[in-house]
Amino acid sequence: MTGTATGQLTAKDFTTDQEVRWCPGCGDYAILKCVQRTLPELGVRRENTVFVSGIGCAARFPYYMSTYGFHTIHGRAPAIATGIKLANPDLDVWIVTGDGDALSIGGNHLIHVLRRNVDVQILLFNNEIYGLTKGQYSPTSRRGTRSPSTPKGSVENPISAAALALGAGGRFVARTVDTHQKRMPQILKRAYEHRGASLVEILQNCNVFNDKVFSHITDKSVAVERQLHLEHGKPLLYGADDSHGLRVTPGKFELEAVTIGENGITQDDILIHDETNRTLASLLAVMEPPALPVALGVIYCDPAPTYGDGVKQQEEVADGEASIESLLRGGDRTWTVMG
Amino acid sequence: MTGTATGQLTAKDFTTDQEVRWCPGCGDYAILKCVQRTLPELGVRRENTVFVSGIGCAARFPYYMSTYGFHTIHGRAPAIATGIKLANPDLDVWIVTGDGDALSIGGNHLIHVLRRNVDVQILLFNNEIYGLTKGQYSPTSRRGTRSPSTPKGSVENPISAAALALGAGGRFVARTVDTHQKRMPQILKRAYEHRGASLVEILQNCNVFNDKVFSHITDKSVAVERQLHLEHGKPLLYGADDSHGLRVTPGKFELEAVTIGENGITQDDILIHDETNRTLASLLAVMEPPALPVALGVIYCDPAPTYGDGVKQQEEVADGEASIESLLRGGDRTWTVMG
Amino acid sequence: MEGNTAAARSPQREVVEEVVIRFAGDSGDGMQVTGAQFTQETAIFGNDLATFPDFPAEIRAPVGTTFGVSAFQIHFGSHEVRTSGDAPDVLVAMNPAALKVSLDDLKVGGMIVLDEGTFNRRNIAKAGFDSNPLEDDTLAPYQTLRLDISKMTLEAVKDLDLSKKESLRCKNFWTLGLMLWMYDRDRRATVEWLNKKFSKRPEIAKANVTALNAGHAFGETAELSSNLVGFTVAKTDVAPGVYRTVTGTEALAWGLVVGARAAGLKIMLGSYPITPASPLLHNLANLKAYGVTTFQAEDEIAAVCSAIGASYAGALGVTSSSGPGIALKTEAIGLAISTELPLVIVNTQRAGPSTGLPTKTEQSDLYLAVYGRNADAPLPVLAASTPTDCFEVAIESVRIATKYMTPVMLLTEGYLANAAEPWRIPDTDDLPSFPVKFRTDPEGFQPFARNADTLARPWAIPGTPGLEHRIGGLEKDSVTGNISYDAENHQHMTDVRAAKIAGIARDIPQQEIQCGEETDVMVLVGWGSTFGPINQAVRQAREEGHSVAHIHIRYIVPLPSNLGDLLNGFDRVLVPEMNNGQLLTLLRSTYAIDAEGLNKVSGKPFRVSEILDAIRTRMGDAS
Amino acid sequence: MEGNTAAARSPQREVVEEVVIRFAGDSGDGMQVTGAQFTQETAIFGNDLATFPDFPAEIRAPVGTTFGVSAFQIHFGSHEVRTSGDAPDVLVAMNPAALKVSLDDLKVGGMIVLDEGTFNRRNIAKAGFDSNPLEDDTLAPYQTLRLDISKMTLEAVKDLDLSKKESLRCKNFWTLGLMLWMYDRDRRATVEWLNKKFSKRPEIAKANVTALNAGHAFGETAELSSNLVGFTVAKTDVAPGVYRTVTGTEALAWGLVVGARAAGLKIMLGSYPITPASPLLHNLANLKAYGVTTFQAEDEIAAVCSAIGASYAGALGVTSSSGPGIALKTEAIGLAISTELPLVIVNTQRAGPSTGLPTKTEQSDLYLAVYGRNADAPLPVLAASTPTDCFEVAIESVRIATKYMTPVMLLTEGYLANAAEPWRIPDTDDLPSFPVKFRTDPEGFQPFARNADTLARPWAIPGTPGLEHRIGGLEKDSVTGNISYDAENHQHMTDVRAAKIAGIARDIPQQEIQCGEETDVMVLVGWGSTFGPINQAVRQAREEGHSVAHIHIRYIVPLPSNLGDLLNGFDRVLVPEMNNGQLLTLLRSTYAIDAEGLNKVSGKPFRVSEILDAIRTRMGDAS
Ligand SMILES: Cc1ncc(C[n+]2csc(CCOP(=O)(O)OP(=O)(O)O)c2C)c(N)n1
Ligand SMILES: Cc1ncc(C[n+]2csc(CCOP(=O)(O)OP(=O)(O)O)c2C)c(N)n1
Ligand code: SF4
Ligand code: SF4
Ligand SMILES: [Mg+2]
Ligand SMILES: [Mg+2]
Repeated sequence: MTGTATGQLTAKDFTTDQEVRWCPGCGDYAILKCVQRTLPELGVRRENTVFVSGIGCAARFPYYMSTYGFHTIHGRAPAIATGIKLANPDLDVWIVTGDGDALSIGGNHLIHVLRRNVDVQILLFNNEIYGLTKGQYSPTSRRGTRSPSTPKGSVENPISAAALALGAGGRFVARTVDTHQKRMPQILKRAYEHRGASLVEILQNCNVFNDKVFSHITDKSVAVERQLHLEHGKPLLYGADDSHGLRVTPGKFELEAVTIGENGITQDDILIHDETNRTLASLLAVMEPPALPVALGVIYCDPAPTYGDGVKQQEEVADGEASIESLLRGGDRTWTVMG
Repeated sequence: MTGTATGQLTAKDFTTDQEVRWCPGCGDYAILKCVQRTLPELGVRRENTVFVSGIGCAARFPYYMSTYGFHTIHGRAPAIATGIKLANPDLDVWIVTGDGDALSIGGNHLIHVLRRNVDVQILLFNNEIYGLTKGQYSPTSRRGTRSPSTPKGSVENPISAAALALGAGGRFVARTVDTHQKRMPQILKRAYEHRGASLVEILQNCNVFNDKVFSHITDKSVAVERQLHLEHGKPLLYGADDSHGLRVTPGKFELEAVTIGENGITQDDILIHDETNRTLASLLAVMEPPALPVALGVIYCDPAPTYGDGVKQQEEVADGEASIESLLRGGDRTWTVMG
Repeated sequence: MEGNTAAARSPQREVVEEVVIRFAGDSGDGMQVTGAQFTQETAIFGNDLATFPDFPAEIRAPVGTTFGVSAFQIHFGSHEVRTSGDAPDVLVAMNPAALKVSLDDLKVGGMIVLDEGTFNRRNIAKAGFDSNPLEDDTLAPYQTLRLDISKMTLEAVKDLDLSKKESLRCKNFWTLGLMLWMYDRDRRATVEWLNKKFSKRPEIAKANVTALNAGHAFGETAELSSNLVGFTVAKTDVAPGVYRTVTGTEALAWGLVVGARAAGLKIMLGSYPITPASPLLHNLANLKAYGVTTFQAEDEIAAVCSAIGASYAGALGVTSSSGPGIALKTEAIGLAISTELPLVIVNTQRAGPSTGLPTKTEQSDLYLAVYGRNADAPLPVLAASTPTDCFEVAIESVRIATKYMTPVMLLTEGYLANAAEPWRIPDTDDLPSFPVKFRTDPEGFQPFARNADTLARPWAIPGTPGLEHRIGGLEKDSVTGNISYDAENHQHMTDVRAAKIAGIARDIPQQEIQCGEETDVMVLVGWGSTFGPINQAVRQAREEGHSVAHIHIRYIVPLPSNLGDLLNGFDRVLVPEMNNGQLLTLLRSTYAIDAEGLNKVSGKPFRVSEILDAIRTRMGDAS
Repeated sequence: MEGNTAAARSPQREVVEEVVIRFAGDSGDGMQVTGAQFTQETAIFGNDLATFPDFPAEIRAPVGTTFGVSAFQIHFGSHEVRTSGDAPDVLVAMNPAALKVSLDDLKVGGMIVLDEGTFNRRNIAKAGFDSNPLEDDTLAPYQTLRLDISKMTLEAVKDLDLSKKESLRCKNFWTLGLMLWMYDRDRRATVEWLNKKFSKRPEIAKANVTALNAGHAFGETAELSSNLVGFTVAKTDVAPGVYRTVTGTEALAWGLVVGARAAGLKIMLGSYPITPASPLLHNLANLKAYGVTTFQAEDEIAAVCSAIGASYAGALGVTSSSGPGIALKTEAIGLAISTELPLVIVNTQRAGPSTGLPTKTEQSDLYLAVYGRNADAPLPVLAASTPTDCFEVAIESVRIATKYMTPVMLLTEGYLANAAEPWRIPDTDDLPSFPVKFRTDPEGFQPFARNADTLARPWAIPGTPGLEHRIGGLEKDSVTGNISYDAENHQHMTDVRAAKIAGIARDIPQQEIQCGEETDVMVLVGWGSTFGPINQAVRQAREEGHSVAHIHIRYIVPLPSNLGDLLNGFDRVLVPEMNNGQLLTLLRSTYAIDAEGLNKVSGKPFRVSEILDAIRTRMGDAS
């Protein structure tokens, strides 16, 4: 873990000596592996990388990354990360957070870090449950979720991380799945390359308190019919042999699933994915089976100046090296008492 | 202020003896007057009405309403209101909040009260500034706003209250203007009638710290060209003699302004307002001059079960009157020690 | 249920007065269930007891590691039992890791019951043993009972058509059966519990019952054929009545419900999950039938605010959390103080600072409770000292909150929340009644006009015609409640807020000496869960001839009015606390006395011996 | 700028040693500017002085109301001045409401200068007078100078082509001109200030200068023609040097910048607006050129967290707020303590509890500072006692935070933040230097290995190759910083965190007696802004022959190591505080001494007389 991290690094170089303490079978393991594999590909330097997390199972993540790491307090990672970036804009800052951490106690910091467009990557491990505190429902839990605090089922509408991020003015929103070891690196890469706040929602299985909550979209038997993998500029196709697609319901601001070849539908009727269209993104963000497939990949990416850019610009004008002499004696409001 | 409030009440019945202490010329006066005029029309009872506020100039509102009133702490009114509704679902609860109170420190509570769909009315006085603390920029202040804390101009992207509310899953979103004494009562009425959380953004002039910040849409000279007054089921027309309208940019998820009669545009090309369409609402929410008019009126209204409904249902099943005897001695885990 | 028909007595049973058993195993081994069932059978048998569940921080730590060990300690006896015991007499170790972490605590000469079947090379290494402890002299100082429990369990349930994994899951019931035999306890409650718990999977119930019986049978058989000894611990002589075992969490939940009933109110709990406070939320979430609404808020601030809103609207607002969450409620608690609304704030303390050690126990939030607010913002603080005491402290908190229109901070501890003890269920007729009278009369109503006696303002709730009024966190006129910037008014309101809380001292019991005499030389003053070890240590010290007494404080703010005089009567005041001296600060500042602290901040409860040693050191030889 | 060429002396000037003037008017009347300019000219003239700006809670209260009155009090003299004065000698009242609210404070026989032009029926009624005070005997006990200032101002600027409203806005400068004449002060700095301030609207500058000169000329003329008297207050004998006036806010901002420079760091201030703390944010927002980044966060929690993040990344994290906002930071401060990162937390205290009286001053957050966190979480607490003292306390806070790797709480008060006094600008060469050394050497690096002397851990910032490590709020191994659930480690870390803070006592000055002797009978112990009134009262009491001393504490945690001995030397310890006895608690508990409190919680500073009376009562006749 010592020595400058330059040259060709491997996943192992990003691994610490700390025993990983998630439950056996937890989806977090796959995500960890994927991040450790992807960072070398991004060519980042270990000493230049900081993982910041809140509290939760997900938030243990930094302990397992041999970069700089800060396991902070519940919900506040975006605020701490903002301070880190303000103090040293050259650092690569990754936030790791859970659905409770990010969307319950930390909801306000999340929307503000997105709105300000601070240049950080946010990995939101959504397992639709509070793992660390033993299984209470979270803001992403579906209505009716039975949990220790809702023995008769929850009566709240779940929030969509992606829709909220878009509503808050986020400029990069993506979604992936813990087990998608092939696709996730691509998405992490896109998030890293995006200058500004990048939100990546990762559907993550908590096999202890919410096992198989995503099986209706991740099970092998249904995956191909219920996952739509977005690619900018490509038609919104899914299903075996791209047999299905999305089109705009004629005359309405709505998306509908259609089958190629049925009712005269051809490839040409299928909408083309445009990452830069916020409205399309809002529609993709909230799609749910069975009516529609779940959108995975980069839902929205439309870069804008970052918060750091604005701050830097004002600081450059100010230069930051003025003398204490000028501070204390500046202005014309001093006088001298002779000895 | 004593006596049961039944029978025909007037605005005066909703006025307290406390001297109103906003700055002379503040837009808050007009809103207060309007609310005091509207409540009698809604047929509400004074004793059944609670105004809950956070902190800020706007938040002084409850002191001037001769109903029950709770001036709480900065940003937390939605949480306090939720508690009030849980303790007594029969009360009419109005939240009064500012852009700082609701969207800065209180952002998280706002999104959660909307998501849960607690049956309250939220009046968000947006003056794009922190009034009470003497003029710092707020989350709704436009980029470049010079204020005591941003002497060189702010470098943050403003948040849209309406867009955020939609992203959070709000079911009722409307917008009005402090001086719109004729239209505001209609909107307040709609908000009151909507079962669930209703967000009404009120553009409010702070003549001391942010004077005329809305003049580009409220000035008599531009109002008609820059305000679109929404009506469900009616075409999205605006301008003198409804000369302009909005249509969907062909092939895109975008709205554009068109002039009736130009380029072959007719009334038929104009989009019809559908309050229940969230996507349309998202587009309307963020429209800004000069390209597009500002949307005023009910942007979105699509009722859903309230939080209170869900809670009540579970409580009715439970009945709430079980005996202490059964609590302490219930189950089969007791034993008796004989004397 | 009634009676405690014990299993057939065996002639060889040794009689012992008390025993401390620790069940330890992997977190997946079901040690908490085992402990709880043993506790239940022991309670039904008629012994006084105390328990200490101690589970790992991780949800499911990797199998076989020391940090994944889950333990449950029970101390029971034929006399009164005050602590869960310093050192186990018996250690039940389900794997090498469990042995490893508990070995240091075990009494020399104590007994180890271990599952030999798990002592393979891999597990031994994972536990951090350099060599196999069964083969070197690690276990020499102890009596060891090596049993291949895994194998015997598999054997017992082999006809039941379960997978191997499922079969092995019954190991803990096999072990429980053996231990129940060893201490001559019944199995009936356990069998009933299993049948109920697995009513939808009767095959699992059956397997566990079979294992339980097999373990028991093994004891009976082995006793005859080997050196295995059974023990008898005679019943404790306790007051007649109906009993059950309760954890601190249960007692607290029920106390709140009983208190709210006494006040004629519904409860609205606003909470946010946090270890070790969540069980109270879970418990109350199941009590809808008793007039309890629970609201899992988006954070602790919303939680306390929702409770304040509920109190404002006429329910009993309750909020619960642990240290870091209570810290977040600080600002809002100030609002409740300023608006003088009732509120019960439960702090189930854990080890800190910051996130600290969430699963470990500590009593280090007394400062936060007493002093932790901006400006002069006093509130009553009460602390529970045993699991069953939580019941009464909860009722008292409700009484004080509603009578004095004030938030009340109720301090409990992770240890108390999870520990269990037998409880004599009070007669419903003996429960208190202190009905709240909401103000309804508009005649002369003023929101801040006070009851001359209690200094409480009226509780006037929305929905009441004619009482419409406004309150808030700005300073208020002392009568109308309207905003007032008047200097004298602010002084007056500051004084009256302080006087109201101080005046509660007239309405609480005088401080008693828990053990010892006013004329003793030294007094140990404690609060909270240290009750057991302090009391036990003082008793033992007195038996050794030391002139030492024990005072245990439930009412921390305000302190009982006679406490100063009491303390001044002793030459020496020693304050054992599981923090760095927090009650100590309060006592020293209140009474300007040179009290001394005895502090332990390790996340673990005091041992009796630690306190006893401190007494001996200070008292010298018995005088 | 240099010198203080006074206006031509008039032969009739009366010589006085000191004077207290209060400028009072509507919030729109520009009283704060008037006061500030008078202060500036007085300082340049060479008098020692102290000020007390007192503005209304409302942004723009309705014109003419008493709650809309804005006042500015200045006390200056030819000798050292310690307070802004108990009672004004001169009241400048710009309208009836201003007269109404200040009348009670005015010295009997004092002078009132009032603008007759505003005393119409409407204004008189709005001010709450039953009849016209100019016509009844309300003003009988005073010398009253009735001037139609409104009219004379309009007259003066009538040729300048301003609207009536704009013209009337110059009233305050007319008045200032008169008062500057009356006390024989220059006008040059004011003229310069006006020209600069209104450089873009020269017509406004001109009008104000014209009014200023007209007021001054009125004095000169009237003096000759009427009974108007001018005064002379001789220069104070002060050390030579370059001076300026500073408010506490300015001094604090500059102290932070100087401290950060001394440490070789940039500042990152994370803050959220709140009265009366916002001016520090505003001030620092203008200091980008001095290496300051300011971040207006979404709330106080984000503010402190961003500062923690900044410190983690190698800047000096600073966060500022007032009571309710500091309360919100409680949890995060625990994280900074646990991770041992430097951080300066500035609390500009205001009157509470809850929202309280935001614009009023108080010193009631000492409890919150010292005790207000979950678990055992000690941090150093420093308090500024005068506006200029803020400069040094800020530097000290930075020094301690960076040297000991700890958050530091810096307490100041609304009163100090806004009050001004002359300040001898230190020589840049005399400023301290305490450069931070970030850890860079990977050899043997351990995040929690400590400096044997300070017990500080190394500051190893991201970006440094080879030092990659993880920190967090869970309890850490005492060397590696990895998560540790070990009981002994937790005890050790708790002890070492406490020892580190306690050890700072070796690195701060011994407590001095500000006035009096160790051998005196009674000592008054204060902290914060009560310095002035206590010191003045003690001096007067000593002159009366009372054996009384004054100790003023800057280092509240840890207390100076000799303080206990010092206090034990007195028979009696009296602790005046603008709270209900918070330092008192700390002193009583630390030293187990029976100190007594003298408490005032009205939102207003102590008067010297209040403290003097308390001394007299306790000391009986002069001994
Ligand atoms: C201030 C505070 N409140 C509550 C907690 C308890 N807590 C820790 S993690 C957590 C929620 C975890 O859920 P999530 O963020 O979804 O993460 P997961 O464990 O599911 O990965 C809670 C409530 C805490 N540590 N601090
Ligand atoms: C915890 C806390 N933080 C900060 C403040 C100071 N404060 C009071 S109101 C306010 C913002 C007001 O802005 P807004 O909500 O837009 O209301 P407005 O005054 O503009 O109506 C702030 C920062 C406070 N009272 N409490
Ligand atoms: S509780 Fe769930 S999320 Fe947490 S480690 Fe276990 S499986 Fe993973
Ligand atoms: S500061 Fe602005 S918002 Fe506040 S009362 Fe004055 S004009 Fe209205
Ligand atoms: Mg989760
Ligand atoms: Mg505002």
